[in-house]
Amino acid sequence: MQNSSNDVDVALINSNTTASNIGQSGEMLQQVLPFAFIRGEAVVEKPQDLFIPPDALEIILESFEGPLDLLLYLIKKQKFDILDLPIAPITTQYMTYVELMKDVKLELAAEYLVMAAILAEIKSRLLLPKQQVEEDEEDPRAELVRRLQEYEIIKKAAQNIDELPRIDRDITLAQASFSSSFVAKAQEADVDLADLVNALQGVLKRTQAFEHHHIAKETLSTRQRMSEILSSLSKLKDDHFLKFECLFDVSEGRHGVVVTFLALLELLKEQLVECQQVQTFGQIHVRLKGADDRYDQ
Amino acid sequence: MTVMISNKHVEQLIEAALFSSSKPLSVRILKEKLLFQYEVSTSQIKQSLEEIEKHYKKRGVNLVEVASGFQFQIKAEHNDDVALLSEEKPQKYSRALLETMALIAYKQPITRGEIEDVRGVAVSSHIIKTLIERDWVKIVGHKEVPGRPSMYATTKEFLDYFSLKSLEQLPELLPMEESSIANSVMQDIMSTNE
Amino acid sequence: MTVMISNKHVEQLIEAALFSSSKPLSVRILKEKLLFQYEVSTSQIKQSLEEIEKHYKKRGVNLVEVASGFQFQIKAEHNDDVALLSEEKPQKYSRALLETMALIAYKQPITRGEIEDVRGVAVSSHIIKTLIERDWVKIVGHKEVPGRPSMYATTKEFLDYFSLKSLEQLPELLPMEESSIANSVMQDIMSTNE
Repeated sequence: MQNSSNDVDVALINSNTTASNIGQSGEMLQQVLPFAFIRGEAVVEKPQDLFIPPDALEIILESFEGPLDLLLYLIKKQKFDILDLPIAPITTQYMTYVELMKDVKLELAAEYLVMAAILAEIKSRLLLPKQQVEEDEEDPRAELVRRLQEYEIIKKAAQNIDELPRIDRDITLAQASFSSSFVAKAQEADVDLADLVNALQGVLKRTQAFEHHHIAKETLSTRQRMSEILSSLSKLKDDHFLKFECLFDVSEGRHGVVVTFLALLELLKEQLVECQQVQTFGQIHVRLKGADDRYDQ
Repeated sequence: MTVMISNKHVEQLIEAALFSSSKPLSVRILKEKLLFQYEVSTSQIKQSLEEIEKHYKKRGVNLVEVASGFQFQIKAEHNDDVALLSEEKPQKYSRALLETMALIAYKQPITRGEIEDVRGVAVSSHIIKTLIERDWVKIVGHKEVPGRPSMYATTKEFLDYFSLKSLEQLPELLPMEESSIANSVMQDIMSTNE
Repeated sequence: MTVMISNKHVEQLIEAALFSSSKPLSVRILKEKLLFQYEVSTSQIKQSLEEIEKHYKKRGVNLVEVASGFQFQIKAEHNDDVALLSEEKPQKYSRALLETMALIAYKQPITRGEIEDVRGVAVSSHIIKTLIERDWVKIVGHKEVPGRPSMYATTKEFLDYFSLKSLEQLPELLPMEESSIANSVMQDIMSTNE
């Protein structure tokens, strides 16, 4: 599991692990573990109270998640006494930072200053004679302690979450692939009939081509029949001709016959088919225009 | 110092490794990067792979050897079904495709050249191909003009898709033209036959 | 029109689908997106999942249920070995991100202002953006206070990432009594006020 305590670039070492000072003699000694590095130089001392060495300010600010985090640290590790705040030195020290902070992260520093101000306020109220504190007024330290507690709970929860097994670190997904030759059939887009009509109207607006070809139900049924006739004629091979009457389906009734005939006339007009009648009143044959030529080639 | 390990353990490790990897794994990689801490021979790895392959024959995925090693693949017969899951929502058809489709529907049989004449721009082969693959359009013949271009018409599937019984049910765009020569000729013929 | 299909076939299809998917699959998704063409009931799907789970107990991977469905995972005990094959280093998350995420997870729905109150520092937009982009956090509404700030909550994907079925499975919050400063200090405060 990861140690989530700090994610900044500086190395922060827990106070308990700080080793003894470098020994005098040549014997192998444990090296002093620096608290942080500032511009390459090790800072061995960590903050003993709210005072932060000016050079370390930026790093300290980045190493803690905020003033609550720093205060929590000081209370836990340094036995910083929240009940008897050493306010005077703290205030002086924090005020000197204001100048320094102009060059640093003023926004972040502001949050620490607010905390220093809160601490100073608490201290000043504690110094007031007891009887002047209104009865229903809560001890200002209680509010601070409540915030610290609330923050500590979330800090711990964040550590717990960080330790949960998670994908990429502790859990690996099991997967299989498709064979490289497999190409999934593209799914087809939906089309609305209205899309189609709109598309055609778009074309009509742009062009004069339909001026003489109004599209009505009659022409559409004829067009469909034209496609059908062409389709059946193109299936013919050796016998290029189809008997005229074979194109008609009596069961379709009068309307069907009319449509077929219109389709045939249109196909003739567009020179897509040709009719042959060998003798007067004889059998009429229909075939694809040019079918003959094609096979002669 | 390598550790002894059971055949079953080797098999589980190889199986896990193959399922965890996005790339095929070779016997050499399995040996040198996965099992180097254990007492495992190349032949033992090969044997494990055989065991795994045999085991998965009856499952939904198969162990397959490809050029760079071994890989678990979806059983080919399930490809189409499984692919349904990962499909993204299809994109809308382009205006060019819809116009082409509309022209084929309303003016069939029609050649690509004729569609281009009306639309004023070239029709890409891709559009025609899409419409044919979708089974909405078919070639019903060839026009007897130079180049013998294909003539396109709509299919029964096209009508089915739009729940139409016939093209007649397509929306009318303009008032019916009464002066059609064909119509009047036909009316004459039919009336004389009655 | 649905097609009849054997239990074995259902099991193979589900298995193949689970191995093919990078996301967990729910029973509903399996039914509606994978098996919709077949005659398969929800209980049959659940039974197949049980069969698969049982089968894989002895293999190198396991079927695991997480918040948004089922997925195959490498057996935990093989994770370290298998990780040797992967060149990617697992990502680390900053304390700021983890604390923000913890607040959203435990105190949802929560506004940015409320997160800032607890943490005592501003929450960077970058962190919220990262959490939303990773699909771990979503906006579930707006608080009816001036400015109508967004309220954040965790997603199923957040739980999936930690292989959890529900928020209830998150570790319990530290009880107040165990807070390191809490009680003694609070008692002292109380006593000085008396």
